[in-house]
Amino acid sequence: MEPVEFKGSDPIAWCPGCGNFGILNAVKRALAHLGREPRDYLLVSGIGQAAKLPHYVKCNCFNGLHGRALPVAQGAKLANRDLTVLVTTGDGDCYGEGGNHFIHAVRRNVDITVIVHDNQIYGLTKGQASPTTDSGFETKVQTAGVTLEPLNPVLLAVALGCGFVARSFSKDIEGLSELIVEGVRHPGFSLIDVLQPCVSFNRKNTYEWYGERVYRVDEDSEYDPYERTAALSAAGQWGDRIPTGIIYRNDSKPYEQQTGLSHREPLIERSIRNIDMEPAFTELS
Amino acid sequence: MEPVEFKGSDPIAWCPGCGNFGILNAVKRALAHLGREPRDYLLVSGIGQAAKLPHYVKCNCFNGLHGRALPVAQGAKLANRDLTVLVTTGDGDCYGEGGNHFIHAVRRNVDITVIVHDNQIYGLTKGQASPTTDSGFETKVQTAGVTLEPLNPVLLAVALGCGFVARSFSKDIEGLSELIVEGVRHPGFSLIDVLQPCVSFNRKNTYEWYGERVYRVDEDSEYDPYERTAALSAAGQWGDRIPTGIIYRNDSKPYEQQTGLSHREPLIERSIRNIDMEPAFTELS
Amino acid sequence: MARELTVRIAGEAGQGIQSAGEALCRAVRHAGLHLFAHKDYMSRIRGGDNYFQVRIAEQPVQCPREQCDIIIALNPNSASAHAASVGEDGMLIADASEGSIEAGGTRLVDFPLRKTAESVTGSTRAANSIAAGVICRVSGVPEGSLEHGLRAVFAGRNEELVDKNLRAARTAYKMASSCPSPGISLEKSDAGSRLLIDGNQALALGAIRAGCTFYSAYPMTPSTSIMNTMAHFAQRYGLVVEQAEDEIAAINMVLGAWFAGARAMTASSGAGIALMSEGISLAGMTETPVVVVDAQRPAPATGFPTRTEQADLNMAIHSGHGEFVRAVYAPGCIEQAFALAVKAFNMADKYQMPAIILTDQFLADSIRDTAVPDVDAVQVERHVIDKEPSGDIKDYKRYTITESGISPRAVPSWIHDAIYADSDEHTEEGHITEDAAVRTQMVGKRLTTKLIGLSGEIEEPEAYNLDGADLVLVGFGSTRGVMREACDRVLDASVGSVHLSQVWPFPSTALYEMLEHAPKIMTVENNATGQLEDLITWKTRLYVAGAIRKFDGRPFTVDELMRRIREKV
Amino acid sequence: MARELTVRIAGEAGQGIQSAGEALCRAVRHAGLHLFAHKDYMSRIRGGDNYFQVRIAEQPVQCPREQCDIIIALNPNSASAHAASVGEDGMLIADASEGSIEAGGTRLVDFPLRKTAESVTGSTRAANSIAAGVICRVSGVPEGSLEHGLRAVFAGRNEELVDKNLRAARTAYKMASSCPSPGISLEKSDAGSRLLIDGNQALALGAIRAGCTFYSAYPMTPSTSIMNTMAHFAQRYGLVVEQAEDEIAAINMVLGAWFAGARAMTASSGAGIALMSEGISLAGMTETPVVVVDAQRPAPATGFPTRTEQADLNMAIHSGHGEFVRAVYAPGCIEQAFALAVKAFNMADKYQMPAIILTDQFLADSIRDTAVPDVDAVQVERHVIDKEPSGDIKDYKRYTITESGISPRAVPSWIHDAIYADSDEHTEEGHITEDAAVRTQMVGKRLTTKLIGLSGEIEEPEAYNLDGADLVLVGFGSTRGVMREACDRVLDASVGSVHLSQVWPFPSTALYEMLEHAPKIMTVENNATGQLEDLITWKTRLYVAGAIRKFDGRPFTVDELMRRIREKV
Ligand SMILES: Cc1ncc(C[n+]2csc(CCOP(=O)(O)OP(=O)(O)O)c2C)c(N)n1
Ligand SMILES: Cc1ncc(C[n+]2csc(CCOP(=O)(O)OP(=O)(O)O)c2C)c(N)n1
Ligand code: SF4
Ligand code: SF4
Ligand SMILES: [Mg+2]
Ligand SMILES: [Mg+2]
Repeated sequence: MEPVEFKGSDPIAWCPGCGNFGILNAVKRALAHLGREPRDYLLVSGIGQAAKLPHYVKCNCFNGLHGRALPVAQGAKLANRDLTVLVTTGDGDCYGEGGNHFIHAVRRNVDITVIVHDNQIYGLTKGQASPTTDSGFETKVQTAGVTLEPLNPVLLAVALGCGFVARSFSKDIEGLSELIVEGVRHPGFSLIDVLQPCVSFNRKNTYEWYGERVYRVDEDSEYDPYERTAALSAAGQWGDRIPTGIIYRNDSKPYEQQTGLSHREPLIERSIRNIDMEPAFTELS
Repeated sequence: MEPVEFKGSDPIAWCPGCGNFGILNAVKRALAHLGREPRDYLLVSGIGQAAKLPHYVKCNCFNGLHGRALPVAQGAKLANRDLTVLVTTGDGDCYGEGGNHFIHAVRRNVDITVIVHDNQIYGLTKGQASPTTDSGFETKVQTAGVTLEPLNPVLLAVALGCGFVARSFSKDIEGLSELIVEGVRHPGFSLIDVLQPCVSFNRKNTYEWYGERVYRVDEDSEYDPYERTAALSAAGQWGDRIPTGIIYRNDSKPYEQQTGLSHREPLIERSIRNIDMEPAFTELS
Repeated sequence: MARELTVRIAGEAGQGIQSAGEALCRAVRHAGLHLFAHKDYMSRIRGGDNYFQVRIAEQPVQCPREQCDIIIALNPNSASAHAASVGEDGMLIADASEGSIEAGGTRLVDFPLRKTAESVTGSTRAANSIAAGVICRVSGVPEGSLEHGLRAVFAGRNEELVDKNLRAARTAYKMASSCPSPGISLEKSDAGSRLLIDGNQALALGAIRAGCTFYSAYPMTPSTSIMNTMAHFAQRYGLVVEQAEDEIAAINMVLGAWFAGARAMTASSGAGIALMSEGISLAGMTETPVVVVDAQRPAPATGFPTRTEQADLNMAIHSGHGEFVRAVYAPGCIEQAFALAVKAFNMADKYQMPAIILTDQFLADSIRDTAVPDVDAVQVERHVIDKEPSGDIKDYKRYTITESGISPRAVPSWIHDAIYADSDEHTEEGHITEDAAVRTQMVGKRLTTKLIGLSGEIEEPEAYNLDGADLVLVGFGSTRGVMREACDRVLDASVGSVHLSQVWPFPSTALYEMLEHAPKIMTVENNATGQLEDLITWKTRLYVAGAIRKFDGRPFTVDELMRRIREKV
Repeated sequence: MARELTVRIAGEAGQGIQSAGEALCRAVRHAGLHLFAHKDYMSRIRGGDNYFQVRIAEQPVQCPREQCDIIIALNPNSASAHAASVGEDGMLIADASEGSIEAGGTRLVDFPLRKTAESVTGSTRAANSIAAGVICRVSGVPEGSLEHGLRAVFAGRNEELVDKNLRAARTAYKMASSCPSPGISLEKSDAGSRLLIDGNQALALGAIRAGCTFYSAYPMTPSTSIMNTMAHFAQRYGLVVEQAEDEIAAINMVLGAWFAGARAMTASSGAGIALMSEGISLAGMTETPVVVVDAQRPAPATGFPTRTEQADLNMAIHSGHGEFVRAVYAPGCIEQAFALAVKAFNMADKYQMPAIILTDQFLADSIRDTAVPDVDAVQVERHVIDKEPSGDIKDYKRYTITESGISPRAVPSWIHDAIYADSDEHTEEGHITEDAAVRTQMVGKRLTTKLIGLSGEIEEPEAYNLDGADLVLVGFGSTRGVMREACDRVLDASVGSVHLSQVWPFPSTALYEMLEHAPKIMTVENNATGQLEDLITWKTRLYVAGAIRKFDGRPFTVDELMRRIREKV
């Protein structure tokens, strides 16, 4: 398949120059590269600029509530494990309103791939601080600058034992699309936090700002993402140097394997027209 | 003050032998040791067995909703920074239903002390798995055993940069009460995760089980809780050896100092009977 | 009136009242007698004061009595607390040697419960089985039935334990020959082959029958045993049962499962359902079916976690922001719980909306001997496009405007096209729109048009004894049984009743026609503000002359209801 | 009828329509004219099609018109899209050189917006100030007022930017002398000294006046500008404004602040309010006051994030599990927004309950010149035990049973005793209980008894032109202005109106008395199911003969309302 075969028909409502365009391109490339039909993918999103992405891709889409993409994605995947399920979400959507689902989805380890468009800001609601906004950043609400410690989602995910933790930069379309492919292929929950310039509201963390700081962890050929201690330390980096690429991996069994779901037909294939209640009735009589 | 002066009048509804009794004693001791009057303390809780604790102590109590103790505690503290605010909560309350508040309360760093009665089970609802239940543990819901990775709250808190992270064992009343005193004295958010045997529903993680495994990190006189790397590694320990004591500390400024709140009179002291609207009206006219 | 006995086992949490009560139920049913059992327990794991009460009768019974013929108390405090609940010729059986008992005027029968347990089994733990033995003997339940009951309850536990309890019960059965008799001996009836399940089990079985393969919830009394039942049958029926991190996750997982093509359910009690409000609204907007059970308990907030109330009716109807169709069912008994679970799935699927099942702790935890449901009486209807025809679909639009308001729902990956579901206002294709005309059209489709069909499929209110009734009781949900029996028993007036097992869309026309000529209407509700009464006024403009409301966390007994009816007529 | 002009600036998000519109408002007010401005914008940051519309009049005006006298469009697409909104003798001003414009029969005035911006400032960004300049000239607003307006809007920005925009606007002002005149020139009135605020600012100011010192919320359109306003004034008024991680945290933080003794508020739109349901129930049970603003937008789910609707009425009244008292206010204009914010704090505090303020995007984002509020007309009442007398309190019980149902609320640490607040059913001391009698008493206190007092303090419905009216319009919230003006304008019938600024407890008696003899009642609502109409039926049994409902996300204009009234009479 070619990326263009995943082009959606809905007109794009993002600002010109927005980092989301790079992510959109990378998603389409990755889907094409993975070689399945549009019908076999499901993109789930919450609400925000990031969350509009599924409308711009030709494949199944569930665009739900702000903060609630992860539970929907997990429910859909468990109902039909043959779907390739991805989530496109924002830093507010995933780590703010949706924070509880995030930590528990990592633990549950259902085989989905989560792409967080991390612009360190609430874009759609016009520029309030998000959980990843740098300290000191001033907004209309945080008039004296953000005082909360920014959340480091990559470190958080490593600490939670997530089996696939990666960071990317939306300008690096090729690198990002490769990570998405890897994330989808990883059996279990995969996180890809993508540095995404918001040209309208984040005047600090710009293309240049990120560009000057990002480096790939695999530049160091010694770097082994399976090494947890090294990963924790790489994951902790933020500021002058920001690591990208696969920061951490492990081979923990996904939910589907642990529960035996992967050996059974998908729930949706089950015929429900005449379920035999006798065994249950007998047991309870 | 003496611990007995903090004795509540409400009859205790816990099971005989429950680890909560130790925590209750430690709390009363710590409050006495800290030397303030009952009127100056506020205990906030959610719902669960742990959350009943404030009823058994003579001091102010807000026993709110399951999972929502932390926001109530932060709101109360910000309204009256002169109160000493503690939260008594369960592993389900704090890390399950309340998980999102937990990660963001750590970031917000309001000066409250959170005591988690971590019995690795949902006690009050009769024994379902909590976020900290060990894998494989069987319950009426998790009939084939828990498949989710247990959450390590201590590691999570260190990864989030929490300024005071401690673990204790409910049997060690003295050690726990010292930690509570330290936690309260720490200016900012303090977490004390307490291993608490549930004699009714957790037949695995018993007094003996914990007793055989816990050790104090300060047994090693070299251990410096201000050292993040060492702390991350200690925090990661679980299983044969379980570290207790102050695992991690840092001197990040609490919310009250960052926002200047600590230099102003508490909000509740403000007279509201005749607030002058002229400046606002003038600006908007 | 059929002859009957009401017996109660009282004691602390942790003394095994629940197992003894269940064993008793099974023994009674094995003896061919009918029964109705309900539980009264506190929100704690040990201590306090709980009871398990069984009404044993020659005919089927559907509600509890106020006074007991026999109460057996496992400790002196419980004995004192329950003495007043013993009826006129009844008896309180307790262990007077364990402490002083304030029995008032009640006939106290001393029985060495703990000592017998200890001497037979070496520990006092089996005092509950002793109690079961005594009760069976005194009520005339054969020893074989007692054994059957105990074996059933302890099934799967280790042999030694089973043996100890059996020996304890048998010894007690023998010893209890010295106890006085209640003066009634019941005739064997036909209950032996019937199911013995509670309201929550019935709901779970209905869901399984309806093809529910995915269940996600967060524990909350009194809904938790639905999850337990689903988990119990997960292996056999290939279900996925997943405990969610919170109720918001639960409903959103369930929506994801429905969207993907499975049938799914969640349950909680009021607080959890309140948290699901936004998700219910999401179901409305995306037109994703969902089945939600609200097992009500007294509120607001945490309230009485283990008790009963019917005060979430307004919330069930109005929760969630904005306007969308939904159905709210309120089963009145175990049979209806099963049947309405199936209907809820059918309707949710057909109208692509939330279907809410309102039960309460009383129904959830009540056990009754029940006819094995006729699974064919409630048809399972599937309303998504089947796999076969899916292959031929072209230019699929998720939200096609149709005459019925229902847009055929396809399963992702079964059709060739991509499916877009959207929580924003959307076009027929499912894409975000800001267009005023499209909005108007979509609201029309989603709300007004679908409502026409849905209103044609309302469960009819059920009339009982209406002909010539001077007074008509009207209720919904779990009060069905108690209202019916009150109709039968109140003899100084002719009392009829109408029971609503669906409260939304409200059966306005049917109810109006039933009640238009009723001389006097009186609502019976387990809440304080009269929420059903308000609905009747709003929807039918009928005049409700009186209201019997109860909101102390306890269910109506037929005796209390009769007394309150008499006070009002 | 007063003479007036309606002008509109249309263009893409990001073209600065908002600033130009605000500058225009300030210019108009400076010129001594009255105005009513509202916004229509899409849920996106750049592109699309938005507008800012200002009705300029010699007399105060409270609602928008449908057709404009002058529309200025910042790009050809917007020009084409808005051509149909130009009234009969009006004009569409646009830059025809930028692309082809489909103006239909509309008079098109070509003006080099972008080119002028470019030539004066070196960039096209200032096209919005050009538009402001043109509009002022054409509407007869003096150049000095234009400058005043721009300076006010750009206050605090760098001098170069201010200068560029001023130069652009002045040039445009000069050039626009060549534009045709709309044929109306307005006489200066007395608006100059009035406030210029929108509904959300009015609410924030009311809250500040009421002593709100703690504000916590999660961003959500159209409520966000309340938080912005609170944050803007935080330093001056010593407020703590904290963005919460989610809406559940927001309401619980606010409850914590109230419990500790401060006054606090939160706001959101429907979805966020749905998430707060459980917290609202908690306020009910713990009897902790709380003030919650629901700035409604079209739903269900995400709906139309930036548009208007009144469909959360049922949710506001019924959200949360269980039964408890609450008050729901529905301000009809900017003055009421200020005054009812104060009242909401007083009542929440007095009755220790949730007070909900229902507004909507239309009111939230509408700007009108408003008399400076008479702060003494709305008294701030404090209902906790003051610090001084607190010292003398002995044996304090948080939930003392009193005749009014209100238990005096003490501030932790001000009294010597410990205070216990509890979400379970509780004793007078605030400890968990399982007692049936205590439950009954507490429900009575919390619900029934408090309701008596609360019902005596309902905001009376406001009657307009009722004497001899053939038809009475009834509405709540933001439709107040449009209903009143329709009453004045519909001349072929005598039309009156009744506006409810409190919808719960429902003003049943007052409304009944007002409407009992009305020949014909017609509701006017921005929703699809007629939620107010249902309340009227339920609570007064009055017959509502007709309903004018609008649910396309747009507010009523007086012209549309009149047309729809005429269709019905
Ligand atoms: C329950 C709820 N709360 C708040 C909102 C409003 N809201 C929409 S998007 C958004 C934040 C978006 O930020 P982020 O997730 O970072 O996405 P971005 O726009 O930056 O891509 C918020 C707060 C909502 N739609 N629903
Ligand atoms: C919104 C909501 N969901 C669920 C519950 C039911 N509930 C009460 S306590 C509890 C779990 C308690 O577990 P934990 O917090 O670990 O406390 P423990 O009893 O073990 O001390 C649950 C699920 C509730 N009260 N409210
Ligand atoms: S607001 Fe920011 S994130 Fe949103 S589309 Fe514009 S540039 Fe992108
Ligand atoms: S159930 Fe467990 S946690 Fe709860 S009181 Fe009993 S022993 Fe303690
Ligand atoms: Mg963002
Ligand atoms: Mg626990």
